[in-house]
Amino acid sequence: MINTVTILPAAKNDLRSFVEKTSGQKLLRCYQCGKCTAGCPTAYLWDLTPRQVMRAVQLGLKEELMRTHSYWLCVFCQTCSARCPQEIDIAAVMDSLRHLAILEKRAPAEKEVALFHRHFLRLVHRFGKVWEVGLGGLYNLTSGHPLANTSLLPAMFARGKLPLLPHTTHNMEEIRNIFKRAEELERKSAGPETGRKA
Amino acid sequence: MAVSYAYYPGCTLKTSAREFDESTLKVCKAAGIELTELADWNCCGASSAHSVSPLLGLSLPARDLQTAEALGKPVAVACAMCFHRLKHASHALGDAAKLKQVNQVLGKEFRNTVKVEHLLTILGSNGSSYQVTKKLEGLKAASYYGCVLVRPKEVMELDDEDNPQLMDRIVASLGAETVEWDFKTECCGASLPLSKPEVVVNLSHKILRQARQRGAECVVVACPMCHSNLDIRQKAMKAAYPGFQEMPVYYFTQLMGLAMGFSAAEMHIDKHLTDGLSLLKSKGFI
Amino acid sequence: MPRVGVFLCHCGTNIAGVVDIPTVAEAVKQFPGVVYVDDNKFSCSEPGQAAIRQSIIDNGLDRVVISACSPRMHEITFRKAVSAAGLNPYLMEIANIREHCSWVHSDNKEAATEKAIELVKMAVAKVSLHQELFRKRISMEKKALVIGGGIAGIQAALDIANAGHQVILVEREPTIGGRMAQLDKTFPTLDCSACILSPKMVDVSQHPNIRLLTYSEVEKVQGFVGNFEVEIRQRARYVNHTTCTGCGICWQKCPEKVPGEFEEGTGQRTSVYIPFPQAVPSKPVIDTVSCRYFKYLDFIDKKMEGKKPPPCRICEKLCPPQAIDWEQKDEIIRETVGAIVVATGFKTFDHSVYGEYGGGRIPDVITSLQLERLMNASGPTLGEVVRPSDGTHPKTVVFLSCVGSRDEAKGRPYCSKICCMYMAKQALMLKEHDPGVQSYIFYIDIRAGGKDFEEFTRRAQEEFGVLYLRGRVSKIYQDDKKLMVCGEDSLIGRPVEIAADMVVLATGVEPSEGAAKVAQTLNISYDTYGFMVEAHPKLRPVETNTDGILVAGACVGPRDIPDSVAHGGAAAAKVIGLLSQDTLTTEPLTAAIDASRCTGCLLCSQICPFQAIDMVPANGKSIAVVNEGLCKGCGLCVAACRSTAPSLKGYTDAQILSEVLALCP
Amino acid sequence: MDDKITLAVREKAKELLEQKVVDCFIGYEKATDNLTSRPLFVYKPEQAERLVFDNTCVHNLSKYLLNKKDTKTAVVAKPCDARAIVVLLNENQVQREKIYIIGIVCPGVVDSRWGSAGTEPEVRCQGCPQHTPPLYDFLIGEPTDEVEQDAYTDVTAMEEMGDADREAFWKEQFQRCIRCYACRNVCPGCYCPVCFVDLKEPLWAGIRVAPGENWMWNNIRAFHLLGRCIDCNGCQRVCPVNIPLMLLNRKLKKEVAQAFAFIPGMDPKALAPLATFKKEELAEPSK
Amino acid sequence: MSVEEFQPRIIGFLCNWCSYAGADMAGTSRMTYPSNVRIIRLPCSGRVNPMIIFKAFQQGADGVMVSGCHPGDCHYVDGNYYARRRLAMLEPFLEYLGIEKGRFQLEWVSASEGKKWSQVVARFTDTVKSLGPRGKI
Repeated sequence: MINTVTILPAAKNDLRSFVEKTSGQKLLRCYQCGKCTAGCPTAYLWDLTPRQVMRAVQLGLKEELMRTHSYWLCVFCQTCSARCPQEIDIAAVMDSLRHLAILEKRAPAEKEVALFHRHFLRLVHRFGKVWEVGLGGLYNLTSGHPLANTSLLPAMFARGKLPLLPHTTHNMEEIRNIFKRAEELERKSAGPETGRKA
Repeated sequence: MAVSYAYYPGCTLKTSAREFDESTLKVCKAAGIELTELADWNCCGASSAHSVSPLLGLSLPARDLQTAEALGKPVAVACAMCFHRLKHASHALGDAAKLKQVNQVLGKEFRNTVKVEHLLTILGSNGSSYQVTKKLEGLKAASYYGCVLVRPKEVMELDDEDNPQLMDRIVASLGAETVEWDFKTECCGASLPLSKPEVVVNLSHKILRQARQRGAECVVVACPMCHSNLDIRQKAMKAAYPGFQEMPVYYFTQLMGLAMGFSAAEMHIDKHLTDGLSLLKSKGFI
Repeated sequence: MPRVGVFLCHCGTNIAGVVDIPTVAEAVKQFPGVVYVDDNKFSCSEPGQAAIRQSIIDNGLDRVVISACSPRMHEITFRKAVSAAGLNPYLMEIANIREHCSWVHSDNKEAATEKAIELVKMAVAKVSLHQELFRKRISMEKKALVIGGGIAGIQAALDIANAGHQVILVEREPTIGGRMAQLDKTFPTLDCSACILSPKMVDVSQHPNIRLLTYSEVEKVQGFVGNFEVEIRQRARYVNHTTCTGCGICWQKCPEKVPGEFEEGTGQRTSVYIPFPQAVPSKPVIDTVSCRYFKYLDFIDKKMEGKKPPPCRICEKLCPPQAIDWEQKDEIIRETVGAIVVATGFKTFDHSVYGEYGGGRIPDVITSLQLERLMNASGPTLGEVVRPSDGTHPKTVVFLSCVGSRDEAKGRPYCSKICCMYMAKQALMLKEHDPGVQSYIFYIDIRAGGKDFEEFTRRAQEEFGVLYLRGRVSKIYQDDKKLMVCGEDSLIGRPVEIAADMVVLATGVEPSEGAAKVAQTLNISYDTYGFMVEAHPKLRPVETNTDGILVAGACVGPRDIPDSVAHGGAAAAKVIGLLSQDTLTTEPLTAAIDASRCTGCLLCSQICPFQAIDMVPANGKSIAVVNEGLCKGCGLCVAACRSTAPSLKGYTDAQILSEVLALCP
Repeated sequence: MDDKITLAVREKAKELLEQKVVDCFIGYEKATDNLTSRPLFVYKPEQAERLVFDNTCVHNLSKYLLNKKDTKTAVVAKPCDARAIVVLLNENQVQREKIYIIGIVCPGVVDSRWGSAGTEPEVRCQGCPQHTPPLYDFLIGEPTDEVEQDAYTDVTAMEEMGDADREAFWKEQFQRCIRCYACRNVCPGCYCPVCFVDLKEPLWAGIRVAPGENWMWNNIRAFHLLGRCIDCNGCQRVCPVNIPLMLLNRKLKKEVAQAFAFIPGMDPKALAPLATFKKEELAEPSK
Repeated sequence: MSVEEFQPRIIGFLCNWCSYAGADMAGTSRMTYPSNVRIIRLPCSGRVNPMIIFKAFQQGADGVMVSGCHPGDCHYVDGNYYARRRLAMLEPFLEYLGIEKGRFQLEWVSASEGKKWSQVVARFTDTVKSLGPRGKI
């Protein structure tokens, strides 16, 4: 955020209404005490701290916020939610932001994290369960870090911790239907207002 | 009195955390708790599903819960992350509108009447009757719960968010000594190991460092993700933090098994990347 | 048939310019019971009132309707006028034909005149049903009760006593002084708390008009303003305070030590003790929980197993005047007082619910009140600030604000008001004690709205180098001998960590233990936190909804010392005003309940906002009776009752219906 | 008349009277038409054989408790009757320790008048949401687990009429009223020592049988039952000119249920809806 | 104004402390409003017994209004909260008896709301006028 920020009137704050609707949280309750940042295990990496993310939602700074690494770095440990004096589920707000970014097909600032989640779900979609070798393999192939974590592999294999073949859920049709219907329903309920302007 | 549960192992317990799965099954059997693996279960969605799609994050665990509901049995979960997702789904679906949506996604009727319990609760409750035959006297352990097991308190309904006691009580019942420390529920880095390994190393190191400072010789966990972060990253910690001393990390079920008379092999103590056998040997437990 | 006289006021042209008075007069003559009609230019003027008086006498009128301005304007004036003619003042009714008629219908004189006629008609119908009503006089017991001997209660007691009235000051603890006695220095002047408080405490103990009851609690209060019947329990002290000289041998020799309440656990006291050296009264009490002899008696009583504790009784053996009295019992003291001041004060928030701050398990995480004791020259460390864990001097001290304040999740959403200032004071004092100390204060907002307050917090930063960090701390953990404090500096927007030697939690203000019970005993309202509710937050800040019961100090909400003193004085002024009257007159417009119609269904007593309805046994059932001293005449009971047992004087069903029927015959 | 409930009632009555748990047992016996039932007061164990219970036991016996305040009395109570007792307890009219409630899990009663037992269920039983008494000392029958909601179809039908039609409807109904006060006499909620309608000063409703006076009487009585009427249908059953009085009571029942989530006669400790309030409710006046 | 125009008979029950004072305020500020309303002064809106309102309608009142202090501002602490409950029940009941919606109204007018009082009266008078005369029952 290197530009002067234009403050939107509250009624035009679509970002806040989306986040409030999907997370069920009242963003205006946040009074910026910073306890979320203080307890966040990964906040030292965030470009906007959790508190600043909350502020950005309050102000409706959608473009500025969507560009950040911040919400991709949330590991959902929920320390912020547990300790928030205003009882806001901040982790749910971070979820909403990721969800919004995905709905609007934005390029994630933390592409590795996004990639991990995408591969993870791809595997669940394919097998119903997660297959770690597959996950690691897919990740390394696509992330541009082909050797990531490979130093651990020999020891893991030696201890029988990484079966080479996936285990699967049998009724895969059911699993795929779940993915399909969930996406359809969510697109429908998100409505046109979240569609990113071309 | 045999207590019967539908057992949801979760993906990791079938792969990288097999020792947790197997020790759980053995310990429960010996303690008179009947675990029947949930038929044709699927992944709970872990940290990924809800990050991408809230509805998917509810629907995946709902399918598993529905299977258990049809069976008429409460669900027993060992993995903390799976427990969190199942419990969260069951709580969130208290909202009738959400339940209706999820049922649309599932294509069958889930009434959300099934109870979800973590093995810490099941084994730590009065209903279980495990017999300690070999006291782990002289072992100093730090119970590490991780974040998702206890938070949010009103949803997980497990224990205190900052100073939980369930695992400490179990470990103490085995004859071991639990240390009081401040990192019981601090985050280890969770699902970042693939994408941000350096973060995991940093956070996990802090946890192990305090455990050591407070006099612990090992850390006890109830979560495969915590285990993997704390266990397999110790070499990297050594590289990053000179002076770091390795420390074994056990699943609480493994220690229970040992105390109940199972062998180290039966408890797969050798499966860890950080040596867990030497400490136990030095104490004369194996 | 009543003889009604109607007086039509012109109010200059205010009324007569719109309403056609002669037409009204003509119409009014036809109303049943009207025997006399007259009009005046200004009825409220002395000639106008004289005319009314004279007409009443001349025409033998027994009811009067005055058709004029709003009764809210001149009801009392005209009641007096009627009364001066020998008529009961309540046999008069006003028809408001100015504010409700001529002034608002000037656009339609015909309609206004018609309306005026009907308004008078309603008043005539109603006044015909009026009864003579009499004000009652109730005697005033010229004595006040003050509950709570902190600075607010002390101030109230002294002010009332100095005005020449008797005061009973009840304090639960063995000494008066309250929270202020625990403090070292006071902000922003930094004068010594004890130095300014002790003289007042001594004044209380020596004042001829004050009866001081420490170690006592109010158990029961009945009655109403002027005549509250109060029961006070004087707890057994096991020391005869008449013979005790306060020499101190007992508490110097007592072998049993327990954590001292006054020291907030930072120091110890003995079982027979005075809470602190300047305590008033300076005579001890024996705490039966820790006393060895009481433990011995308990052991024998309950036939317990194991090793028998020694029957110590050292204090008894050593007491020069033989003042130890093991047989002493609680005593019930009954008093009648005219007014009551509640000044039960506050306690600080119990921080053990903050697991992230150690939940009370980390020894070097202390509360601000504990630090106050450590800094106090007469405290347990004689003013040396040391770490409870190892007795070393802390060099890095971190303060956390809003612990139990501004925290919805902990059920305390309000600001405790005093913490910002006392943190600045303590941080500044620490530097004065030891120039090597660096203090940090984590705050959300610095609330320094008071005389010289902002200047004070600036001084702490500029002259004493206290570093303020804007943000709330999320975690404190131990790292070897240090305490790691994790927060955010929200001004730079980065997470920060400080390795501290000691952490001070600025615990918030909440009502003292049992405040809600005191409120229940007195039947006054309290809010969800247990703070007393004032009758009006702005205009009646020291009054309650019960006449004669006043509130002062921090029992109403977080308050600092000057505010508490001011409120204590304000409450005292109200009490003095009441006690300066020999009798109180009550409004006669109260409710009365016809016992023969009461079903005893409890509804009226459940809804009466003033708890003015008692259920009393009669003929094998219980029936409702109105306490006229408490009734304020709202009429809720009348409207609620199905069997029409209650009626409200001046506004009976028959009277209201007569107005309706006058309009809709 | 030897069905299970009857036998159980007799046995319990005998036991209670023999063991002197109660001095009086109020139940039902067959009326002289041998078809319908009527109230029976039993004082001696041997009289217990006269007791019956069947679907013609329409009366709400709780009313009699008001005259038995000093006698330890047992009473047979269907769910609506038991709810009436709860209301009387709420209103401090009877003492819990003086009464012994024989709760009946109610199969519903039929619309019967002397001389004909009837076959149609009474209006109140159609869609009745409560088959188990909310309060009893001894229960006959298996408690049911019910979630049925009162659908208020009768009230809704009225609400859907036009204002003028409704006014005409009630005019037609009230003009038949002969002011016999049978409704008042049968109602357990009507226990005022002096009823408003009997007052001369002020005169709420004149004594003459005229539309306005009848309108006042019936409507105020209904309003006095607000939050108290427990749907026992007594008033409507005894009305000699068949005024559908329950339509008035049930309208208020519906309003109270919707606005305050309050159902009368369920909780002996409850505060009546007009004896309490919530600050945040009914935010807009005259909505 | 035509002489023939229907002039409704409206009774207003006002609490002494807020609404009656608010009506006085309208007077002192010389705000004009329709003259149809006749005010009966009561200590509190909680004094309004629904029986009186039944009586007013029976006697042929065309409209009845009750006005009290705003919730939370009652001179008698809670009186208007009880009034609100009672009258919230009365309103639909009157409608059920065929007395058109709009003939009965509960309002909150404070002592400073002279303007509001004049608006409330104007609006209410209009409504009742449009509903036409009722007559005695």
